[in-house]
Amino acid sequence: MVKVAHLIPLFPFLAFAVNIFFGRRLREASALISIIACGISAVLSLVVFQGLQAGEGSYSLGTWLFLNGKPLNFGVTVDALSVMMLLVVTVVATLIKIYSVGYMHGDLRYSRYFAYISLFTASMLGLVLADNFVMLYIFWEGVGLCSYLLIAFWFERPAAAKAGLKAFITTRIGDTGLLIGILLLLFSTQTLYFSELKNIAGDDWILTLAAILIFMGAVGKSAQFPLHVWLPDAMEGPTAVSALIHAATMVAAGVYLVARTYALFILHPLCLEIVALIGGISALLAASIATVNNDIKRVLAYSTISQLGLMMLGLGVGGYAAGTFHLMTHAFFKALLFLCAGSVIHSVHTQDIQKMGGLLSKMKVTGATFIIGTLAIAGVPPLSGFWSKDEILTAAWHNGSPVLFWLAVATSFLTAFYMARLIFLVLFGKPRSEMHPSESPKTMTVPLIILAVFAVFAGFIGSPLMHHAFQEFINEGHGGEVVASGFVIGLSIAVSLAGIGLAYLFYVLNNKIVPSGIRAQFAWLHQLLLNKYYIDEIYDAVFVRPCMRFCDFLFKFDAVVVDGLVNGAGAAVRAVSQVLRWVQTGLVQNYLLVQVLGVILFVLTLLGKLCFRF
Amino acid sequence: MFPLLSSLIFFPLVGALLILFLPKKNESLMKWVALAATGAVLVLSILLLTQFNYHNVQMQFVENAVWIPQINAWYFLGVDGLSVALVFLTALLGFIACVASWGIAQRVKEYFVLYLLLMTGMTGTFIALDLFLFYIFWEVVLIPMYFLIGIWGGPRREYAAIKFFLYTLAGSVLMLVAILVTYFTANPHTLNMVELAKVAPAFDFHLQVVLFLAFFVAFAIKVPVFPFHTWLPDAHVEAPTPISVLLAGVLLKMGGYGFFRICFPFFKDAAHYFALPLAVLGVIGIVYGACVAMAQTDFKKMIAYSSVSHMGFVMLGLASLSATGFNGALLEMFNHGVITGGMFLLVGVLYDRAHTRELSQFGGLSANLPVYAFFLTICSLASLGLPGLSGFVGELLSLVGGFGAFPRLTIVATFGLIITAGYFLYMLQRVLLGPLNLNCAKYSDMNGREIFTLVPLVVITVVVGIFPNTVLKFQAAAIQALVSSF
Amino acid sequence: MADIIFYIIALSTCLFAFLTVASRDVFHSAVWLSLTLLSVAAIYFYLDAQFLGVIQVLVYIGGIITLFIFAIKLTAKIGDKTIQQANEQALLSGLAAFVFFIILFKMIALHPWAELQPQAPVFSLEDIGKSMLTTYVLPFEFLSLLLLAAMVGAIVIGKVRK
Amino acid sequence: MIPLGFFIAISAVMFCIGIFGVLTRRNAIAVLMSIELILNAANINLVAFNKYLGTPDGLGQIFALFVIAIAAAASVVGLVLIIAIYRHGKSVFVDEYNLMKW
Repeated sequence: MVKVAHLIPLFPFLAFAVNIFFGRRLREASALISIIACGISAVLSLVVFQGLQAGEGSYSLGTWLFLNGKPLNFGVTVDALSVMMLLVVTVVATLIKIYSVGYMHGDLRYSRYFAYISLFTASMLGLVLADNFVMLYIFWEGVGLCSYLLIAFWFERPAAAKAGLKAFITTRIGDTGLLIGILLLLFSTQTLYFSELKNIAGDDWILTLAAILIFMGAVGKSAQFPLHVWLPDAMEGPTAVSALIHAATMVAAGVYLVARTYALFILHPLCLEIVALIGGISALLAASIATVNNDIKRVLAYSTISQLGLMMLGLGVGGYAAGTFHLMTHAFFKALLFLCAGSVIHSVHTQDIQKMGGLLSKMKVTGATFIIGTLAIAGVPPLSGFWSKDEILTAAWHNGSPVLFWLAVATSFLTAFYMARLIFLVLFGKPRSEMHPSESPKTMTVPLIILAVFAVFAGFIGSPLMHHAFQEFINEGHGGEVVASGFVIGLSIAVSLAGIGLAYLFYVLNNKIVPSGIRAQFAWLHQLLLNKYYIDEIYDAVFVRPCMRFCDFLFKFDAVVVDGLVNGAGAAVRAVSQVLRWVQTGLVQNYLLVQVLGVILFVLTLLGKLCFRF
Repeated sequence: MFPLLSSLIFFPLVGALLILFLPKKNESLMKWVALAATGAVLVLSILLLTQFNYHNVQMQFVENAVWIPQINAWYFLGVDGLSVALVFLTALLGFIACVASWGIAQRVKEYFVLYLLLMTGMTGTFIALDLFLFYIFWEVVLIPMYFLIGIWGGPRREYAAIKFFLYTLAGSVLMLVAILVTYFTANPHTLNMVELAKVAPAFDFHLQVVLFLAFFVAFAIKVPVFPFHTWLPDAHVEAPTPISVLLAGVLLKMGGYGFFRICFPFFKDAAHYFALPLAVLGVIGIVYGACVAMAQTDFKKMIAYSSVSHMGFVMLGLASLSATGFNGALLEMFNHGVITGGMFLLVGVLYDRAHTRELSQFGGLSANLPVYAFFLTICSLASLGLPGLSGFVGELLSLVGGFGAFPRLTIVATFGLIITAGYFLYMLQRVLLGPLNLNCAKYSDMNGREIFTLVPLVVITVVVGIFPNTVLKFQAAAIQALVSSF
Repeated sequence: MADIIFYIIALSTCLFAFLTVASRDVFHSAVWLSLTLLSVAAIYFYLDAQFLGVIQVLVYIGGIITLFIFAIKLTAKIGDKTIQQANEQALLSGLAAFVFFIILFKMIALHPWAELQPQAPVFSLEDIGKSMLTTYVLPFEFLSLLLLAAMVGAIVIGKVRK
Repeated sequence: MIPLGFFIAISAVMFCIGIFGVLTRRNAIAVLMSIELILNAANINLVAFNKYLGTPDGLGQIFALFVIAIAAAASVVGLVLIIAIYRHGKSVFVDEYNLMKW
């Protein structure tokens, strides 16, 4: 019963339409509509999951338009990767929508929020189901649009408006790369269908370039190193949005794209190296920044960039199953962490962790789930984070270069460190500013608990306990089984515990042990990290401002030169006519004289031969 | 049978004459007569669409009558895949702009007479298949447009009107010369475009190059292509809203249509010869238009430059000489007409309330003008080529066609996409988002009439965006025939 | 002998014509003009056009020249004799007139006028009168109309408006 | 006998002097006088050709008569105009009136 797959994106889209047009009248009911729509999609995804188990595959709906003479049609791909994504997206989206009921309570544009969230879910599901590049591109930009609308949801705040613009432009740069990649691919292999990617032969440089450009699109969307600047600013939007879009689903679309077109990347080893390298750099860079950041949501944003970097690294080193597995587990515990942060912000109304402290006693459920999430992401066994991160480390250990492996290990260490730091500053110790936190309402804590359960048990399906069920499911005959190595497992556990210990040392014992000298000596590093390596300022100085100046120059050029030519032509005509005006003296005798001269000339030309014999 | 095309052209003329006889005082009657005339034209054009058989490549609804036997000029009307969409666009925008010009208070009688004369000229240009008739309708459009900008325009209206008039006239003078040369070189001296399309490709190459250039200048000024575009921002900024809707929505397409109907089919070798320069101009237009639009502070001027950028895509599609490119170019023209028409209406809505077009004067309008925010967001997103809306499909096809012929140039064109997204969102941010600008606090949201003018445009944008075949199926056969002969 | 008379008359005509144009004072040039007209009348007599000569003296010298003198007296301001009479394009127009004369003279010189002999007058004054009222009655009547119009026009233009 | 050429020569001389006068003289009345000269030059030709070609009913002379009459009418109107201009512009010099231009 796979034929029902194309209905999955349809229900959230209908919810969007209903909410947009009848939103104001529905008020609270709009939330209900979008939750129900998302629930139906989740159920349908399960149905499709069964269908996939029974062996049914992709199918096509109809022709959209003719491109270069060949029909381009609405296709629906149903394979392990897309079904996995379907399940993850629908489950997480439903939970976050339930959570949003509480979080967005009292907002005056309540129905519009749920409309945008449903539109986002619809485009994300559409993206996952697309079976050719153009369809993917369409939903890809649709998802970008929803992220723009939701980041700038509280548009009264100028920061939110700027962040929305920044997000859309940066992702648009990546999308242009993707578009060029698609064009290159179209003209070199005459086909845009993912299913036909497998049987592309040869690895001439055009295909490598196309793969790298497509990866550029993924870099833009998953906020990897060069184009990561928009994600931290995207935290201006509501936290539920950050949880859904900027943690679990949209940013994962980049990883999904690389996984979906993996056949293209395998063709040439250079592509995989670039993917792994960019992943590694983003991971380490983001993790380092997260260790000093004081805004709870920005820490989690950088953590997302870092984890995505790990996934890219996993894919880059050939760990197709490892990358996708981490993608799945990360969606759950990162959504959990964001929702906990949201619940904390909801009750204390500030995002600065310097002002927080000792919240565990007041917010029991949020605190507990927060700790579970942190342990999961830090990679403490037996939670899900451990299993998926371990898969990546083993893949990096076996067929990645040592640099990549140690990069991944360093990132894991830093991850453990900054997450533990977050926990100690927010939940433990004494409250550093007077606030009266209270536990969030039921609609917010129930999704937290469910997500916590997922965060704990999601890892097992990929663990040796269930003999790597997830890998078999996802691989469907891709690569072979990666043999786990004891050394790697031991190392990753040690690293996680060391990270947590160090954080404990720093933030709970209030660094009585660490002499202040060292801290002073590392002050410049602290400052550098706090300002995010000044990347934002560099981009502004190198790209944004020169571009604006260039545009102003072009406008002046247009007004002076091109318009000048036109007005110049007008002025030239007027100048010539000034000269001719001089001839009109107004004296009758001048005109008579000219007439006589005219007659003479006329007679001369007429009778010239006769007269001029002498 | 019922002369559909002639009535399409002459209904507005009849309306204009009717208005002339109405007493000067009751202006509302004039408005209703004008609305009836443009409404009738719209109904007829929809009828035309339904009865149009898009598999047949030949001219349909042909009307042919002797007109000036001495110079073998016939009153020859016909519609085929290339022009049917544009005729519908003209009728639609004509009707909508007529509704939008309900607010005109100054000299209403002259306004509507000139407006209907303009309608006649525009529809005629797309339907005429005799070079002489085409040229007449081409000129008929100029005069009313000159007066409409010159009298009802903004502060610098005379300058803008004169500049527009002289610029276009200069082009059309060249075209007249080219028409005459074509007329005399074709051995059974004929002005009939269909015959010429068969005879003209056989002209000597150098003659073709010269004629192509002459026609190119006339149409390039109208499109406008990069160096000839400076009249557009002035004309748009000074023209009243309904007129700039027509100016952007229809007049720019006359240039593009000219390329499709005259330049490319007649002078095929010259077209091949000029393909690269055309593509270069198109790409410059895209990037240049986008950059200059980014630097604008005047709302209307920004949209005028964005039109230059969008028409750059049309030129790129044309220059690719491929079926996809041509389809993209024609579809982009239709989409651009609908979207930019909507954008200008929205600027008009804001101008009626704020009496200024400076973007810095607005801010945070989304708070108390939600309906306006909805429409402006959709039109802007369609303009910046968001997939799912019609702007994207036209640009995608043009880019694919362009990429096939000039890969490197098209890559430069895609950078234009980034800048386009930049300035449109920057505009949205300055107008809709951010804290509410105090002197905009008392603006009322869009009234029924304004919404009525925008709803059809937005519906078309979304429908064509999701099902592009609704428009593509009309033009596919005709373009295939045109391209196969290249 | 008759030739000498002709030469004298021709010379006087040209001299007086030149003086008419070249004299500084308008009144003097009016006088020279009347003398020129007189010599032209003499030429008419020489060409056996006696009636015309008389008319020339009566109408032209008697009528038109007196009108000119009236006009001169009406418009002459005291002491304006010293004002320079020729305007700044005198040189160029002189040259133009001279070139024109040269062309005419060359054309005249080309043609062999010699064989053309003056015929005896075959018509008399009555014939002119008869033909004036028979064959050319139409121009004659129009002429009267024209003179009337000229008079009325002159009166209307000349009237001093309050 | 005097060949016809001499008469035409005289009329040519008068004609050119007349032209010179019209173009050069600043006083309007002098211009009118020069015009009279030109008309008389034409008359001489008329009468001379009439005499040498022996036109039947003295057409040349009749024509000359008409020319004289019309010349009279012309100079009357001319003079009145000059007086009217003089009364208005206080000057009879032609080169002080330069209204006849764009």
